Amino acid sequence: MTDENQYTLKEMMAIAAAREIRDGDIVFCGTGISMLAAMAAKHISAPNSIIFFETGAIDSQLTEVPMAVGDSRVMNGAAVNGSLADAFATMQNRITGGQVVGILGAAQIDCFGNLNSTVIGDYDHPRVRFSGSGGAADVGSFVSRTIIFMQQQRRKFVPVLDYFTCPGWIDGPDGRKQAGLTGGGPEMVVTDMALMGFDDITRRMYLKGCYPGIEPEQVLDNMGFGIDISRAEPVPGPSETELVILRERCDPQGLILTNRRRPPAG
Amino acid sequence: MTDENQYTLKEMMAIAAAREIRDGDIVFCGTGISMLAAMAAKHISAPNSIIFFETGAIDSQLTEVPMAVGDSRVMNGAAVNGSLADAFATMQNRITGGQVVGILGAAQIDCFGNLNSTVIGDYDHPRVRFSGSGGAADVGSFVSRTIIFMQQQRRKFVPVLDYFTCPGWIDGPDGRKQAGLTGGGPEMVVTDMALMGFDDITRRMYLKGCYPGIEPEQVLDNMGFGIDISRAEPVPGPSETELVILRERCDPQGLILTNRRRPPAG
Amino acid sequence: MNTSSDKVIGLAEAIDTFVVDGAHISIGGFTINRNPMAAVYEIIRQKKTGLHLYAHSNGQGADELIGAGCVARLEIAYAGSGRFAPTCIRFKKAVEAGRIQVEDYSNYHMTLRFTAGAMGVPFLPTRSGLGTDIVNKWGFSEEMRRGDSRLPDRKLHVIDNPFNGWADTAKVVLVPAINPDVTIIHVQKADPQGTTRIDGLPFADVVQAKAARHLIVTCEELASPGSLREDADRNQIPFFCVDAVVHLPFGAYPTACYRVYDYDPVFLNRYREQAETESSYRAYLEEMIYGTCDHAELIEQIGKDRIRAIAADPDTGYAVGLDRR
Amino acid sequence: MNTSSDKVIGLAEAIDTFVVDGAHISIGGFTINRNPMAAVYEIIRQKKTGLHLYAHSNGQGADELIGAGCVARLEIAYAGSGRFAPTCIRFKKAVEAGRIQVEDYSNYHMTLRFTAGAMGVPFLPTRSGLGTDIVNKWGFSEEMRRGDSRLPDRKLHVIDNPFNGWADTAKVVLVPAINPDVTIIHVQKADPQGTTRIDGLPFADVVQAKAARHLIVTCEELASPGSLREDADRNQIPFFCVDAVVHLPFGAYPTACYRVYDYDPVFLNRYREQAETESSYRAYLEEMIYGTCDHAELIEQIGKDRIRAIAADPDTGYAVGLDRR
Repeated sequence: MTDENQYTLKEMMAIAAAREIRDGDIVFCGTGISMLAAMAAKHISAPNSIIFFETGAIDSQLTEVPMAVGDSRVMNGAAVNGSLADAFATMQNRITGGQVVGILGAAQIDCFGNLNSTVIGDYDHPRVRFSGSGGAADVGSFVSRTIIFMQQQRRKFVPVLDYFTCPGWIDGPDGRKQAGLTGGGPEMVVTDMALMGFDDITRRMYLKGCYPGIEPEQVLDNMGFGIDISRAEPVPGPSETELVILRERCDPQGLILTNRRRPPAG
Repeated sequence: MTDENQYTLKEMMAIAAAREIRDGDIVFCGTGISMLAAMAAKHISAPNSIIFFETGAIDSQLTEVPMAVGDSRVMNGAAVNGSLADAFATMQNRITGGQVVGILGAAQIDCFGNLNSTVIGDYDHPRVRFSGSGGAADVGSFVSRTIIFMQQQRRKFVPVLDYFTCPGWIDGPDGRKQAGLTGGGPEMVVTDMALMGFDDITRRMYLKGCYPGIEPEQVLDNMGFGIDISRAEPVPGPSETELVILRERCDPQGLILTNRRRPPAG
Repeated sequence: MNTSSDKVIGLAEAIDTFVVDGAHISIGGFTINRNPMAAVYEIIRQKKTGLHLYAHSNGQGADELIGAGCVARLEIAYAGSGRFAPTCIRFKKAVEAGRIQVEDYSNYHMTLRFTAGAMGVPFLPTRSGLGTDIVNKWGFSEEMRRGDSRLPDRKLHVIDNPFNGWADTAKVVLVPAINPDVTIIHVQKADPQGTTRIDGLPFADVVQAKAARHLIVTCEELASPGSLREDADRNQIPFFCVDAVVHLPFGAYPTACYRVYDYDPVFLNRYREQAETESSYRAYLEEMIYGTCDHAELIEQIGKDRIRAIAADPDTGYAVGLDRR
Repeated sequence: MNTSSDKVIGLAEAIDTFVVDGAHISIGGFTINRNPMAAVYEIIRQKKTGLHLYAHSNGQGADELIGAGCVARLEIAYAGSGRFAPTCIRFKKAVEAGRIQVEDYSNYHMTLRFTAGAMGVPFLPTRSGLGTDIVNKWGFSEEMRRGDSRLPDRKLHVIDNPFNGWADTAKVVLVPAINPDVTIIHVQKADPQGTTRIDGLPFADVVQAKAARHLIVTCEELASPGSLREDADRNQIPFFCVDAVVHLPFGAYPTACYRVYDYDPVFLNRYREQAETESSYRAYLEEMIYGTCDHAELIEQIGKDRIRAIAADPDTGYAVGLDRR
């Protein structure tokens, strides 16, 4: 029997994101925890949500967790195997793109939910180089809602991004419109301590709630900028059902949930 | 036995065009006689020429003559069934487009090989309306060589087109470059009396040669503008082999060669 | 977007719901192949008017909609039905009589315009048509465009290549996106959720489908749920693009449906003849379209012999040896 | 254009002929799937240098070319191999050490750039990246661009929508076409003439192939002449785009080839570990690449057990239950 008092923060993160997925959403997934969140949502609360990858697979019926969005597993039971061009057009097209929720991650985030996944330091002579945008800039530009996974660390929640890879709310209420973007933007940040939302008016990040056992001050201590914590409400921990589904149906091999591996240097 | 002294002008036209197709050419075909010319070329002198339709079928192995470029017969034995977008991209792409020879027809032609297949009279209040460009404007804009079928009639060879549908050499040597087009242009006009070429320098139409029994003056009498006839050389009539192939292998039902039908009004 | 897993409805309801008078529509197919003819005839029976039709080379389907008086405005590249009618006859008469407004494009222009709509961009570039009247002469005036928010403010733009000659290109034509209110296509197979499979040439159906605000798919075969997923490589249109699935055997008749049936030369030749005069055309409409309550009745009226004659050969996908004179 | 009906040659000859030092190249596949790895290793064995690599998310293939010192300049959207290396390690080290010049795009930007090349237009428009540093920061300076006729004069242009808000769009980014000197893809099937069939997701292979001046296709199975024509709907690349066909079983190993084999987690994990230091990476290169004369020998060295372990399950197309930790 699974003990719901015993869960990892990674499990909490996957479940917190899964709870945000609505039935009928087209869920753009990246590699790793975002796939688990999408898989869990389909099994729990959003059976008609559609798992969708930038590589072109539509409505994958995942039975094994893919190790990359190019993994052959993303084709399992798909309705259509399209191309990269098809996948991004589905998001840029407002008729379908309006139904897409994108799940993203990054190396840095600012208070408007803009992301850096490219470099730390100067672009021409970076101190640390990351993978780069991939499809993130496209998703952030096109879709109606994004959910962002982040580690709750001061060096990751920064006042100014070293490199601006993926648009969130840009610089506030009119930021996206001024830039030429429309539609929605970041809806929630899911960290290993808490959930953040973005204010409907100012588009600034605020604390939505902390996980069981975490205090708002701990969250603030692990951020490079201040946010409103007055609206925080407790986030319930994973239910037994949520945990069983996540562990046994989504990642029985523990490929994502159990990090047996030394993290890459840098 | 086929008597090579007994042939129709339509047969002569199909064979004259077929002779211009080189082995390895990608042959863009329209409906009707252009398909016959391409089919005949494959059986006679250009076995590795590739029959290609704007509808997306590549290297069709035609066994029955299609009644339209959308006819299911164009898919017979094709290497690839692509889309309209793929077909036109093949021509606009200079790497592949440089190998395409387009076969076109029209209601009017001018001395630079520009074509009208849209209206007679004013565009807003036309006296006669035709089908419109279809893919002709695209082919004329993109490919390296075109062959044009025309009826030898004064009202069809005109000094000024009523509507300029498809670019030939535009207004002379620099016409295409000035317009923003590159590559080649019209190479030959095949009529029911003669063959015309276009001068390498001036890009004006000239008489390449008349069919057996036709004199250059007869051709001029059936044109609305004068052309150089000094370079005309006799065009040999169809050989027995050419005729047998055309009649028995390309159009045994006589769908194109035998016009049993009242022509459409107008 | 319709998220239902069962979108199967009847044709009359689908047309009544999505094709309102004055709607901007596009239909799939090419000349005499895979036109959604049952849907075209239902539009005619329901006497829809004022339609704005976007067509590349939609041949028979476009001509019948125009002939029956459903179409007010037309953006088109080619109105012909191949050897059956090098210029579609009712189209020709309607234009010459000034009964419809027309604007001309090339086939690639129209394909790119649907592609732009499907991609969610305002335009796409091409070199096609530079120097021609397709670029220089507009069918719809700037004034007319200003008064209609559903039309772009210009037919097109010719611009210098902003990348200074990159790709050996000095100038390009920008053609504006089309996003029809509704697109109707006829395909070989769809499942109740809307996943769609076209066999053979897709023509421009896929981009027409994805560009549209609403999509009606009529299909020869209604596939069982999940069955099309066994070969996802062959499916072109995701179910979330589809609003209505209509099971319609012979839905492309009298045009062809690759691997199922050929076009009917008897019908198309007779149509051409009857289209020539107002009275014979009226008789055609009364007998074949208004005189039949639906497509099944029309097919029944055609009779088993003719339907049998056009059955597709399993190897080639068309009726080998069919008398097509 | 190669009009021959038999384009089958050996890999060493294909690489030697088409991948010259300094060539602009692109490779097919995505992260850990269908990278043309045999061709990548042959490029490394032939010690090609100064390559200009265009990549969207070419993961393992890109990282190995960079690690072995073949690449001078890189235009890329994403350098990661999924969970095996969220950031490709040799890429990361090369950039941080300033050993290669990099310019960043998004995946859609790169896809559109190949698409523009395939279509024969100088650019395509998108809204992606507006307001970001992908638009504002260039990896290649204007000065560098001026000195190289094989680069466009700008990274991109942001322009106001010339159709005044049509399609609800105020601005677009124009991204310039890519026409690589050579593209290399690995596919499930090709015939000797070059007709090419990809099973499963094609990624961006088809536009990469059509954009290139020369195209090398490596294939798991060399189909008999004509056999692929029996199902032309499944073929994506016409033979006239292809310059060389190389029959290369396991040509994507250690990345996956859908329906034939999975990626090899043992290889990819070991690669990640060995890539961490200069000496262990050098040892990897000496042992696995320089130490094998061709891909067949590399596969032999991997051994039957590991090859058997990654064999694709016929129903799913991957190795069900494979230990991927």
